[in-house]
Amino acid sequence: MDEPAVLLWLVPALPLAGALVLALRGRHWPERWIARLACATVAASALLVVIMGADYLAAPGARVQVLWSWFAVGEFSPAVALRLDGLSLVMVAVITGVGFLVHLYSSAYMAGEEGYGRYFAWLNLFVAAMLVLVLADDLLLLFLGWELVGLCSYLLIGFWYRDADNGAAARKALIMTMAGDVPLVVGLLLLFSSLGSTAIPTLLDQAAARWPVGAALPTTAALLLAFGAIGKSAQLPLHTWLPSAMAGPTPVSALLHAATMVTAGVYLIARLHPLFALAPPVLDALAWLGAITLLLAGLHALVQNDIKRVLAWSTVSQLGFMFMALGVGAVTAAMFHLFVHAFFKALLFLAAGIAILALGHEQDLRRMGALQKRAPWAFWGFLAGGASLAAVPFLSAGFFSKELILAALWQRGGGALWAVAWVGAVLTAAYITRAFIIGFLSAPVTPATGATGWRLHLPVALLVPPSLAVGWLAPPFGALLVPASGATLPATETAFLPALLAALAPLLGIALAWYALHRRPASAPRHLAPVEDTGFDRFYWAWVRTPYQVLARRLAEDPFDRPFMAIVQLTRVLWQVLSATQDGRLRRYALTLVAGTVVLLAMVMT
Amino acid sequence: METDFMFAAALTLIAAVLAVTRANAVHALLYLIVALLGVAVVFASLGAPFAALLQVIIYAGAITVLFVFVVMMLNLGPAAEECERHWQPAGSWLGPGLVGLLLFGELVLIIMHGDAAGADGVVDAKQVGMALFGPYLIVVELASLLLLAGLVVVWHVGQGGIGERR
Amino acid sequence: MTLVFILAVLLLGGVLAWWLERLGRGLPQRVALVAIVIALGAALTLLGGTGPWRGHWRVPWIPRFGIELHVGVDGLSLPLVLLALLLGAVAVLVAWRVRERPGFFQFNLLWSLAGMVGVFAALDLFLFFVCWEVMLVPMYFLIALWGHEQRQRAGFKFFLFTQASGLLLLTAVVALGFSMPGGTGFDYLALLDTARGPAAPWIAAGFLAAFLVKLPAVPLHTWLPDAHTQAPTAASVLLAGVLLKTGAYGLLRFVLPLFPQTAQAVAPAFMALGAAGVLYGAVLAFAQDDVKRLVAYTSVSHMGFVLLAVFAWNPLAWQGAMMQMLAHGLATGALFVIAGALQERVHSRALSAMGGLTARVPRLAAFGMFFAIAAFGLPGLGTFIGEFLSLLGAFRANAIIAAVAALGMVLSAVYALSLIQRAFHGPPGEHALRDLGRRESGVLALMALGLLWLGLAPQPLFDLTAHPLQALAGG
Amino acid sequence: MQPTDLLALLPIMLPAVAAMAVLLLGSFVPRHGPLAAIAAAGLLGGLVAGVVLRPRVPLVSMGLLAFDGRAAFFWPLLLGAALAVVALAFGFLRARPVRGERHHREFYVLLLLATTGALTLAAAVHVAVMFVGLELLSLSLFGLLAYEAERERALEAGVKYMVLATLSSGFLLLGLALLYTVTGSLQLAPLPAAEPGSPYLLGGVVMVVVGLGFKMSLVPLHMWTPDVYEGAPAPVSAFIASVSKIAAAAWLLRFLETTEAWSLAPVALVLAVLAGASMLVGNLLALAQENLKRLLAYSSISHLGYLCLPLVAGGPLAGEAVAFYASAYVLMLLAAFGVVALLSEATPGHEVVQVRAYRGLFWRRPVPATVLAVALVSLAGIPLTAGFVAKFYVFAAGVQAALWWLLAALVIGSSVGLYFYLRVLVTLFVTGAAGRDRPVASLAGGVLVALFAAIVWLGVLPASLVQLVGAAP
Amino acid sequence: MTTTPVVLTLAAALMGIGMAGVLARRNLMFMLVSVELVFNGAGLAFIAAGAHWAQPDGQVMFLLILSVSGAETATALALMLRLERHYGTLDVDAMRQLRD
Repeated sequence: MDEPAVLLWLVPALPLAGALVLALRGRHWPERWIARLACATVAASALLVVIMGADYLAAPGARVQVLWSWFAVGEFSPAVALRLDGLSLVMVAVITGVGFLVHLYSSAYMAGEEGYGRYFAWLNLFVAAMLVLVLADDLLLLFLGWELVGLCSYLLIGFWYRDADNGAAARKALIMTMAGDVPLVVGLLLLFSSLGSTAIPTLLDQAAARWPVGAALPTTAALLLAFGAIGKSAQLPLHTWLPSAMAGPTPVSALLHAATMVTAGVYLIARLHPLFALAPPVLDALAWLGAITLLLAGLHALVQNDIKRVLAWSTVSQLGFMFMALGVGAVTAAMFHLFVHAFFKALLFLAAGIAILALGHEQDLRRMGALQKRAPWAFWGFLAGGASLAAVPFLSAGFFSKELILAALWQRGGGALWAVAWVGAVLTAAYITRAFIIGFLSAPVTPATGATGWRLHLPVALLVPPSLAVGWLAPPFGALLVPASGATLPATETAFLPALLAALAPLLGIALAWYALHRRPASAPRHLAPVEDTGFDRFYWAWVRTPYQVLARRLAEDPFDRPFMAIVQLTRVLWQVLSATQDGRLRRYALTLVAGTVVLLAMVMT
Repeated sequence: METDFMFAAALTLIAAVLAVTRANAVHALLYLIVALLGVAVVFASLGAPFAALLQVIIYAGAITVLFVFVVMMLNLGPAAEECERHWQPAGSWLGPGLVGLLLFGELVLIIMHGDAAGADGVVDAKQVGMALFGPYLIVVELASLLLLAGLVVVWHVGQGGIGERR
Repeated sequence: MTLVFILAVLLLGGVLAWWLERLGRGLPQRVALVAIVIALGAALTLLGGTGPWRGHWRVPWIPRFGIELHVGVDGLSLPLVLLALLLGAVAVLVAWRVRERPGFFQFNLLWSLAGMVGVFAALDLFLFFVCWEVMLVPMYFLIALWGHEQRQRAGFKFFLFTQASGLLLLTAVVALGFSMPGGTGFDYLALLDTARGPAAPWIAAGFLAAFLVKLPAVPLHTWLPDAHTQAPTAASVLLAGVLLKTGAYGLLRFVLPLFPQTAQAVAPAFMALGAAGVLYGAVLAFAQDDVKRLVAYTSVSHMGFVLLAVFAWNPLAWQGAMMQMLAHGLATGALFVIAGALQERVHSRALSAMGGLTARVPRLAAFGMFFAIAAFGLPGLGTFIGEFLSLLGAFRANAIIAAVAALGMVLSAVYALSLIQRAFHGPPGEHALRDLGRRESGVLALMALGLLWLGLAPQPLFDLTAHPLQALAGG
Repeated sequence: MQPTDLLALLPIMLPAVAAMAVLLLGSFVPRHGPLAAIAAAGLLGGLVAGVVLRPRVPLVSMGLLAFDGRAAFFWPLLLGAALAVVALAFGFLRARPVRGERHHREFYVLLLLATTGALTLAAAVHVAVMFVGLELLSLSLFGLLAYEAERERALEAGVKYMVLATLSSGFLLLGLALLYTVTGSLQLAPLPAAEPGSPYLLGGVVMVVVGLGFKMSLVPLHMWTPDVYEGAPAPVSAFIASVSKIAAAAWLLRFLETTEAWSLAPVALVLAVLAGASMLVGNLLALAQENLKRLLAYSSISHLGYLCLPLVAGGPLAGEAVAFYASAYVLMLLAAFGVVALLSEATPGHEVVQVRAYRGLFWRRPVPATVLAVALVSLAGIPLTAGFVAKFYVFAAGVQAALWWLLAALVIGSSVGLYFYLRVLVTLFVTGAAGRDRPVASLAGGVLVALFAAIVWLGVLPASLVQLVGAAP
Repeated sequence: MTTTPVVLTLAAALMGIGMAGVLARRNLMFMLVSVELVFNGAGLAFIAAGAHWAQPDGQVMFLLILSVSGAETATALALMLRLERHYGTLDVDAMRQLRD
């Protein structure tokens, strides 16, 4: 192994150490030291990633570092092993990079909050867990990171624990994702027990070697694993936790949406793509699921008035893009969109955060407005991020990644999927334009009060260039991923007409939004989708949560106890009956004696 | 022999029933004596003259006299007889009578399975005496202890004036 | 001799603690702690032992029936002995300030502990039964005398359930002992080599009854919530941490090797029972308002995994069961410590009376969250490995049942999060509360480290248990 | 009569002689101490004689009494129990003058005579001597029960016991007569094999079982037990629960063993019904009982039920099981009643019998409370006490004979039993009652400690007694 | 010649009557009278059995029963008198101080 890769373990270990130290001692430290430690650990990780990335680019090829054998029971022997290849390098870069910026941003955003140390402990842990997830060479270790990520999301969403609503949102996030994890676990059980290994490369090789395409076992396994990914990446029907997760602090949303949590599902499918390739029906289903999610979430984003909820639904929608790409086997396109999305979504959230802070925790678009002067960092950051999200042709990174996905869909998925994606692209541009116009351009309502500072501005400033420019990196990016995921690059030559249409889609969306708002300012097209609820929540509430609570309440007294209590009652009654015979009457005693003897005699007289 | 036995048995049974059912204590005791004498006759008819003699002397004589003394001490007069009638309505005999009958029936069923060989011949006082002071010596000694125990109990319980009405 | 030494130290320590009460109220707990630490040290030396049975020792006891004082531990029982002693020390430490009759309290604690060690160490079935009962009577006293408001009722329930099933066990033990060809004998090793007669299913039923009650398996679990809820903290720790394990240990040690055919015949049914226990316990835990009751039902849920694994009949699952037992011992033990600490501070066990404790007792809340999370089996902690291996092994035996049991993972998250929410989150109350002291923090930190060790590098444990479990699978 | 015959009779004769001595001496020196000492000396002498003579078994006196292995086991047991009762009674009676007299001469005379009867019963191989022994025991007990003749309850207990005892004697006699009619001998011997199902035999055996079952208070012949235990002075309750019951059980064992009647299916059935009913009814009756003496009475009913289980099983193990169970039972019951007697020493007006009076006793009077606790634990059959090993024997006998239904009754009964034993047990330890009573030095205390030691010793190291009962026949 | 079963039947009858008497009578003295009949029945059975085998043992048993019966009657009457002094009645149903 090459020299820099020896330090691979430090990449997750540094934030983890930071998390541990802060969790144990953070309460007693001043905020400055907490922020410094937390940022430093992630920055160090990021630096290491840069060094290792350079090393990797110089000499491509997976590096595996086995830290220790976790345990070995029979042939079941998962190892704590890390793997650096193109796929994980991309993820690690995004996580540490965006993670560092979010840390930096948070140090100012969260200033003065109760539990500052706790916040950074969890944030560090979040990054560490995600790093473990993406670096894991062993599927069980990946699962460790997976669950830890879920836990951290829970802790951070519910960070302001005094408000019970935040707790509810946090629980919803963890429980919904864990509902997806149950099939995932069963899938893991299936994989481990039928393939006899937990190491990802071995598993994938074994699967390819043993199972023909479309066989029952890989299809089942892939389906089960897909549930986990759906839950984590907030796809239909397990998507409703993500909008609720806005209850957490805004930087957390940035991290969660951009780098750490929701991308895990995409990453899982990308990482295990050879296995999914053996299950075409599952892939098809994923593609269509993505398509529906894309449209539905886009419509939702169009009608939200809370700026963070717009962004949340936008994430769901963008993840739909990625799933569509994964569904048609365009792993590179999906990963590239993930990569780009990480930058612009982080940018959007951080910019929105500045705006929110500047307006004294005002999140309603309709009460914002005129931010160009009042919060220029927010304004320009949001504009850049929005442009990238809307995929303004050539000027933004989002354009290139979206173009890749649409091309892949055109090539492999057929017209219907492409058309849905195109509509989605139009929607995307429309909703973000609407949000920008209402929230940033319209007349001011709420006076600006909040403080700002360089630690808020710097991350925004640093995120603008990649949001706009990383799109040009598509070809080398594809080359980086190929050996890792086993996916092929999409054909470079795309039909002209679809490409043109795809390029026009964002413009169309922007124009539509502009036109509609010009006609009826500050209104939401309510007939398109409900603002708050998708019906899914109501469904879960009525058919899952309430029945479970009713069931629990009914059972609370433990009905199995009743038979035993009945026995106790019975003995009591027997005692009363028998005790009544001991009433002190000599004649009755004598009668019992003689009658008893009569009975006993009768028993032998047969 | 046969007729002796039958006559004595019938007498005994009738007297026993009356002894148990009378309300007047003295009457009951008299019937008891008759029943005991009847049994003595049966003993004699079974070739146990010594036992018959002891039955007459000790049972019908000594033990019944004890009862009579007690009756005298308690002065059970007509009032007691009335009280007795009150305590003992005819219905109160139903259960006990039934149980007694059942018991008797079971015993008869058991007894009827035995061989019909009867005893003949007499076991006289000498034989019994030889047995008592031969192989049964220890038993006799123990019986004396038993009587001693009875004596001590009666003496202890009876101390402090038996028969003085409260 | 080591095992005899351990037992003697515990028993004599108990008597000494009782006796020293009159000299000073601080003495009994110190004596108890010293005794347990000495015993723990002695037990640790057994780790270095060799041979199939470490600390092996046997002398005749009642020769008429071939009964012997026969002890020894292997890889199956040694970890449980260590767990018992460790939790015993924890129990003494959390009961440091028992006010009422501390000497008698420590006496009962140590004797119960001695009984538990004896249960794990006994190689003679008669001796096993004796120890089985010896651990129960002092435990009953702990519950009935130092418990909470309904202690007497809970104590009766606990005792009657376990004793009634214990009588069935005794019947079975005697029947087994008298089925030995050439006279009676209760020697475990000899019985292993003896063919079972046609009565085997009935004898096995006796063993099963006792062990399933103790485990506990649904629907025989109803003693547990009451007992655990009403017991004093130290007793709850021992109950949940060690006592329940004796049931699972009994299954692995006796039922499976002595009655393989019977056990295999009923295996699917018992696996289903285990899965049912996992779900049922989780649902009921969610439904509770009493924090100790909640934790008690989580035990039902977790021990369901053990039952599932035991009857999955492969070494993988058994390793999982062993891991689950140890991890559950630590996690649930710690949760009871926390529940006790909560009750001590809030003066109520009702979750509805708590809330927002993170702000008032941050250290306690942090530990509470850690162990609540451990209860739902977060990877990286021992509980996860236990559950996952159990499921993996069960999956090989019966995929459907394992899949159903896997639902327990999300249900356990539901109750654990609900616990965290209701106790530690939400708006805090007004009164200032005392946070955990050094002693309690130290104990909990130790248990947390233990869970982390079991979760991250548990290989030494698996190496220890591998041999007997392989032998079990082979035989 | 041979000299050896007399030698074998020594353990019986010494108590009887002591009875005479107490009676005579008591007339001249009416003082409690010397009289009790003589009684104790007589019993102790018998005990020593029994132990010393043990190697010389079997000695048979005139075909009536057999000093065999069984007698050599039961005699010391009964004598020891009687000795313990004397010790208990000494302190108990000291505070309870009867009609102003403090020497209690009659008590010791009757106690010694009753013991003599019990010893006779345990060793009788002849129906006549058995009958006399039994009646000697009964008759003396009438007096002992009603000893405090000024107390109405004592009288009531005496009268109840007397009427019912005579009825059961009637059954016993008729049964014996029926057997005699078939066998032609009053000597105990194997029943004629020619007609095993003869109604004479079966009816006779059943009535004999009824007669002895009354003394052992087996259900449904048990009704007298709680009333009599409650009404009698505590030491007498102890005596009737231990000596009287075990003597009857010993003879029943001898009877069934010698005649081999237990191998007759109908007899086994009757015994099984008696045993099973006793286990269940006895334990159920005790369930919520608040009077400790009554509770112990019900407990003793159930324990005699357990004791009968080996009799149903039959075979060589049965004798051992009964012998061991009897030993354990005697120790437990004596200890339990002993505590009642000891505590009642200080309360001449009444006895300490209500369970609530025992609240927190452990913290006030640790020694008697510990003894009572161990006795209760032992009665519940929990290991490290004699009661457990005894129960193990019963289980062994039952399992060996495959008496599953009876074992089921045993399990159910014991489970019910656990409840009330625990109820009393935990009462002893309830904290809160402050202060420690002044320790009272008492002879009974010493006896209780000895009983405690014996219970624990038999529970922990039962091998020696196991060997002893194994060598019995 | 009288056959043994017939005599035994008479004994059984005496016993049955005696038992019924004990069960039925409330007056303690009549109970004791009934008990005498029970004992007589038992004695008769032994006499019959002894006669059956032409042995003296039956009569010996009868003698023992006789003495026991005598002793018991004396004891019983003493107890009865003492009882009558305390309760003022011979009604056994009045003796119910000892009960559950």
